Amino acid sequence: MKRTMALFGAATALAMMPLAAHAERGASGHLNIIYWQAPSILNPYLSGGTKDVESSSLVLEPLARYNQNGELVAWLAESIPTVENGGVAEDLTSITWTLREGLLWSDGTPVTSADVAFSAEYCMHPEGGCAQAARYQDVESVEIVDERTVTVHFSVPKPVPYGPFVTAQSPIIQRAQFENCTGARAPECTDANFYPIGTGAFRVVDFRPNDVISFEANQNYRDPALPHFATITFKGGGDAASAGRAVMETGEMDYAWNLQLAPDVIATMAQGGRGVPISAFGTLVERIEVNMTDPSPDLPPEIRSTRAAPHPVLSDIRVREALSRAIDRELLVEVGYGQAGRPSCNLVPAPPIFRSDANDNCLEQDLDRARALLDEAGWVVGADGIRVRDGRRLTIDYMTSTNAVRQDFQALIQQWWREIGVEANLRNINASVFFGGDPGSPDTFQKFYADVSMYANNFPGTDPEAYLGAYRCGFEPRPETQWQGENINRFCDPAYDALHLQLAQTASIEERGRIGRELNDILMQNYIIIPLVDRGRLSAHSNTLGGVVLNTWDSELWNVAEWHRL
Amino acid sequence: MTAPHPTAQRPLVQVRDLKLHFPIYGGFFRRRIGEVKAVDGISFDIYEGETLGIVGESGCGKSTAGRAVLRLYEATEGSVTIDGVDISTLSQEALRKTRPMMQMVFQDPQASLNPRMTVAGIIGEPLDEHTRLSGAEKLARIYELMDAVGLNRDFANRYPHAFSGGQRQRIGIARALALNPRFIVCDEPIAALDVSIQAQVVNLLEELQEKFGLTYMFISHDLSMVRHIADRVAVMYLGKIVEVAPVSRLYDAPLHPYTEALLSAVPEPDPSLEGTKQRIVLKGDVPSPANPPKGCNFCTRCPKVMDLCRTVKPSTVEVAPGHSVACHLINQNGIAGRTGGHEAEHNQTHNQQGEVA
Amino acid sequence: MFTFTMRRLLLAIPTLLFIALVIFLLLELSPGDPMSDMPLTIPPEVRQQMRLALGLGEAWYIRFYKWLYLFSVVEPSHVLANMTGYDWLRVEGQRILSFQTRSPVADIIAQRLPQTLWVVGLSYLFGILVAVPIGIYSAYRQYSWFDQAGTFVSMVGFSLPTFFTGPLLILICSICVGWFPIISDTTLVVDSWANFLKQLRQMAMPVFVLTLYNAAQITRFMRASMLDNLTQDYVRTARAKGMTERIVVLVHVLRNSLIPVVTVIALGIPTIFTGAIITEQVFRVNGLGALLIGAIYGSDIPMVLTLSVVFAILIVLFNLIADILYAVLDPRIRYD
Amino acid sequence: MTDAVTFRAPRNQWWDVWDQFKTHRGALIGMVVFVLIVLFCFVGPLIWRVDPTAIPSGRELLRLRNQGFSLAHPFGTDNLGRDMFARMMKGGQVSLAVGIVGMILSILLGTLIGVVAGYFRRADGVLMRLTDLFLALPLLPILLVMSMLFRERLSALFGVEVGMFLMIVTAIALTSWMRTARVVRGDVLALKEREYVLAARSIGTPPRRLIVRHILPNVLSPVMVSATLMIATAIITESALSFLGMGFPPDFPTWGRLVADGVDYLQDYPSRSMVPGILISLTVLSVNYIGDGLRDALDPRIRGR
Repeated sequence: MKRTMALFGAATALAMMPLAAHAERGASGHLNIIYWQAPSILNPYLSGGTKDVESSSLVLEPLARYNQNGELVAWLAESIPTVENGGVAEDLTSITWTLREGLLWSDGTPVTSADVAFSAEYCMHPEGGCAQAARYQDVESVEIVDERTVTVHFSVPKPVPYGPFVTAQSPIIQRAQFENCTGARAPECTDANFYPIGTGAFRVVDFRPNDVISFEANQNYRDPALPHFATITFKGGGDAASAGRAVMETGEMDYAWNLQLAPDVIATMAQGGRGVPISAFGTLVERIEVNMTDPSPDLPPEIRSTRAAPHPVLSDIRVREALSRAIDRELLVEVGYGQAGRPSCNLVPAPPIFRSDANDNCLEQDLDRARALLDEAGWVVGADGIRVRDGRRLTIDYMTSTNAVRQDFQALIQQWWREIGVEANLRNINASVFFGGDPGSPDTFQKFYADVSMYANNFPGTDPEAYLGAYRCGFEPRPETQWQGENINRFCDPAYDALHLQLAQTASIEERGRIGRELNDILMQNYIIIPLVDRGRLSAHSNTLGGVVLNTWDSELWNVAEWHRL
Repeated sequence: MTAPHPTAQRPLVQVRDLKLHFPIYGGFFRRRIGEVKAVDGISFDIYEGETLGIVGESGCGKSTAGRAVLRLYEATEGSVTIDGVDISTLSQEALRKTRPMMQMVFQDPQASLNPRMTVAGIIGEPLDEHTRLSGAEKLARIYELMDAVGLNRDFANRYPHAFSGGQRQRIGIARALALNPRFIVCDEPIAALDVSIQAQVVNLLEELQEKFGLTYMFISHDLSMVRHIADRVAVMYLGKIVEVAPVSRLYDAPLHPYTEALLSAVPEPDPSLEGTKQRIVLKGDVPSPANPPKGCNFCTRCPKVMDLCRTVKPSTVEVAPGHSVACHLINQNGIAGRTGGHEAEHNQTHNQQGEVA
Repeated sequence: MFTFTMRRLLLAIPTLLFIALVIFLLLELSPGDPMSDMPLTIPPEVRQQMRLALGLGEAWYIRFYKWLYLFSVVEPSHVLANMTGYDWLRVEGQRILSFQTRSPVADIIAQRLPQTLWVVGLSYLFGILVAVPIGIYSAYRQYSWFDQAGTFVSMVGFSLPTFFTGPLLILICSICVGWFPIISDTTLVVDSWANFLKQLRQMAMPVFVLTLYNAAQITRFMRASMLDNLTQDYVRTARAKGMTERIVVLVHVLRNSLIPVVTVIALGIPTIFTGAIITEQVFRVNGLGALLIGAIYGSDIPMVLTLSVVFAILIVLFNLIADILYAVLDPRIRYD
Repeated sequence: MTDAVTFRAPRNQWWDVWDQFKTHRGALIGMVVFVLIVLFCFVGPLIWRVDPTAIPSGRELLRLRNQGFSLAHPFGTDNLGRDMFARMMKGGQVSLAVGIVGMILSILLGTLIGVVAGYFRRADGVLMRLTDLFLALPLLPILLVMSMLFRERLSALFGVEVGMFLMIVTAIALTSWMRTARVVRGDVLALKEREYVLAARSIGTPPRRLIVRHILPNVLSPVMVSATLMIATAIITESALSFLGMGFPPDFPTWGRLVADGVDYLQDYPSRSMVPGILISLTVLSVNYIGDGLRDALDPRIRGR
């Protein structure tokens, strides 16, 4: 892990170096990027897929975005509006953005506030099926103040008003290009969706969906010396292993995205000597969600896995705690993620201000404590080593999506649980079913027809308000809501809800941090969620590629303009 | 070998206007565009204990007729009554129950025996289907049958491929006899055998007929063999019976031109007579049964064809007791001495053959 | 013959309709969801909106009918217009849009087709070229060492799953030795000698793996068919007539032996288009097979449906062609 | 069916088949190899009593994983320290079981449909269209749908593993019976016109027994040949499905799954996917050779020579 940090530091330092040699646009020549998930569209408003958002970020840019440290930096905007500088209204219901001067689209026309307002209009159209609609939540109107200024009006006070036009997920699109593509007509504009005109460092030359994209430098880019690369081939498809090989071993590619591979595999590839793995951490946490309701198939479908039927075993906090205590998180990291992971005891592991240190006792595996807790709860070890109480075996249905690392985790955790007398029935479900959300399928993570389930989740940007809001009463998936809802655990605590309401009304960042940590602690100390690993992003770049700064808060390609050949 | 007097006996099998037409589909929508009239309205009786020979060229529908009589093919029209039971209307199950009464001996002894069954299995199959004999009883019956047809008991566990053609036909006959049938259709049982074996099999059939009181429908294209075994003979041409008569009458005084032609083709055993024999050579091919001539079926090849023959189908007329002919010549002229010359000639041959037999 | 062909073609229509319906219903029943690869950060309401925007809100029979109309009327018109260059052929209106890319399915298929044809088609061709002589010779010298070796190699050919040979080849030829690239450059335009070599190098491994497999199968057919014919009476007659061995084998026997082999080859042609799913996956050749599996993973119903029905059409068509070929080549067979 | 008679059993024709089969050296070797593999998978675990799912406890894991070949672990250990030798046996059990059960189901289905289509003229058109339909159906969506519709029910009835097994086997059978059906139908159409079938009908044998007694035994040889090939196909199909992530889950060892898992480690621990890969190939190879030998042995034209 130390080595990563060193590498990371080195990369950052490189990025900061003055680059006299590359003072000219396109001097670095050709860049090869590989994403093992292939982009299928270059309009992030029509697809929320990370691959699509990141590939389009070479072309489309937002007003502001987060840097590698999670700090907001102005991008197409002149500066970040705040309450202090008057950009955000005192009552927190509006925010005013001003565009940089002299911005041009890649086709040479000027970027105006009308384009900004149109971007919001495009995404907020009720029939458009915009993937980023959540970022425009509570937006009442976008008012064009002048050529370069827009004001976004919210219907409610927004302590964090940086949803619209911030990060690669809600970039500015050209009004002239998309004017006739709003609402139901959005998908019909194939040309616009495949060849968007943007302000970014590159423009699309050729797009082959789910295969490969060719880019060339945008001749109208705002910095005449950038980008360093003249052309990019953005290859998609395959699997993580071959992507890693292509960068680190054969040197065919310069940058490989998101290498979810076993640590020893990465290590071997790194010995190839043509490239280096880099990692950085964000808010993605692999966790075990505990079902607080009874998933027994004997129950009628309208009650099964709903709050009407509390879980007969897991409602006991001692059992939940024992399950958490039995886990050796360090070992999980070692087996599954290596330098791309670290043990986590929190649901919100970052940014620092939201990170609690009240739960760090979970880092240590404590089988004795776990056994004691179960004894205390009345579970007695039976003949075959599995605990029994009132004739009921302590058996837990443990489901997750199908994925090699997750099945390794399942095997390890099953073993540890067995050591404390808990039997786990493992089940894994094809990811497209598990995350598919089909109310007709019994196997979705929302329906939660299991006792515990394991997956990873994170929150966009740096503010966990909405993320933590998921665990309020009434947000649980249930038959009436067609099993839609984010409160997967069916947790309900009025005190928690009250505290969350308080967060929603607080603007001060320190105060928000305190409340956020407290909410996190409630969930952690109730063992509603058993966090396992704080999963970083692990990518790799060629030894000859400079300027890469891995950013988990925004697109990995956020500073591609500054990438250069060493 | 005199013809039994028909009226004195009870008909065991009565076939009335039996038709068997195979549909032909064609054209774009696979509509039924015609039919092959394999058997086109035949009627005859077979009396108890007698042998009715069916003769005709290959393709005239005689085998089909034999199978239709046993309802192995579903008839298009007509009825078949065996021992008072109209089998053409029976349900499949009822038909199955009546099967023991009527059996069949097949043309190709090789093809009619399942190569994967032992002799005992083959002969025992009818017993399995229709009786509830114990293992030992069944075995006893199988041996009995093997003895009856002259097969060595030791062969019971062998497979058909180990036997000669004649032995195989004996197996087939044993199978047919297993259920004590009263009526057996012999579908060219000797056609596939060596000449030397043929006589053995025919003699066996005759022996068995005598022993068990069987009734045969003996299908063959071998006129001399039919003459030897049959009591009455029916001549078929293109799906129709053109002439039926007691064997002596038919061979001595054929009335239908086709019968004449057929008989003229029988090889003469006596070389001295060979030269005197007048061979009638028919011209042309047999018309397609899918598209028979408009009038008399034989009109395209008949040496004595008249204009009438080409337009009107002749009806069957009984010219003497037990002798029916379907020919316009007969209908017009009666049995007038037109065929007298032939009669004499054939009488002669008959006598000679009679001596041989 | 003509009515036979027409009849079969007409009969194919209900068959294909039924196939389309079955595939559609399968996908409809299948638990996957086009939204499943979207990040969990997208809230449920937004997902619901996106689903509606994909047209998933309508009843299944309406969607099927719409697809059917587009597939049988609109898409062919566009394909025809692109091929002939007559723009007036185009039927205006919406086209079949893929859920994943929101672009016309036909365009993507057209884009992928060349890659599949290059790799899979070429290996099929090579397979035939390799297999026929080997088949002939092993049959001619039955049980010789050549025949034994040929049998062994062809057995190995279809015993080795491509998902095993593929990575092995990559390990040996790309990583250790570094001869071939492991990622196929699909944008490569063969316009120079150097690029042609590059194209050869990147196609070498997948083509090799598939050729081995195809050749294995065709060799077996060729050998069996030759063996059948070599024992026929006409061969003995031909030899007795004093013909040279070369003419007997290469003219008389070969001509008759090729009849069943040609039909087998014709029957195999649809697999060129369906692509070799696993080989394409292993070597990252983004052909039709890769397209299909990607679409299945992403529950891209319009794409899977269109591709499957196109494949079904090809299969039905080549079945018919095989039958006709058989009748044309073998004078004993006649259809009326 | 016949043998109430039991004395001096003449040489059964299967002995002829065996005699011919013996002369095919490849088939003989194939048979020996196949039997050895079956013994390895099914008898092996009785001798090599190591739990294929046992993980070294605690931090021991880090020391005991990814080991090479040794006496303690003849095929080494995987990334969780599980014994690859035991996993290979376990995986082989599943793969072979899938191959054999899939073959049986597929052959039964194919034979049934082929016989019905060939024997009953009225069913022919419908069944042959059905065959065309299945020939043109993609396997993967079928599998996904089946997994949704039946997984929970099957898991509840038979447990997760058996449920999944049944599902995959059924899916393989459902998508592979067509070739057998076509071959059988063709043969039955020809057999139906044989005189001994007519003879059986004249005896009054009902269709059901007629098929069992006279038709089935005579289509046996093409069926047996396609059965051996089917085993190979089923093993490869299952492996391919597992490789594509559509078959058995990663925690359930099958040879195909082990190959897929090992591919990532190909460089460091090539044996991890090579060994199961070789086992798959060897099994398929041996079965193909057996099929080849059977084809020759069952063909009376060749047997006669």
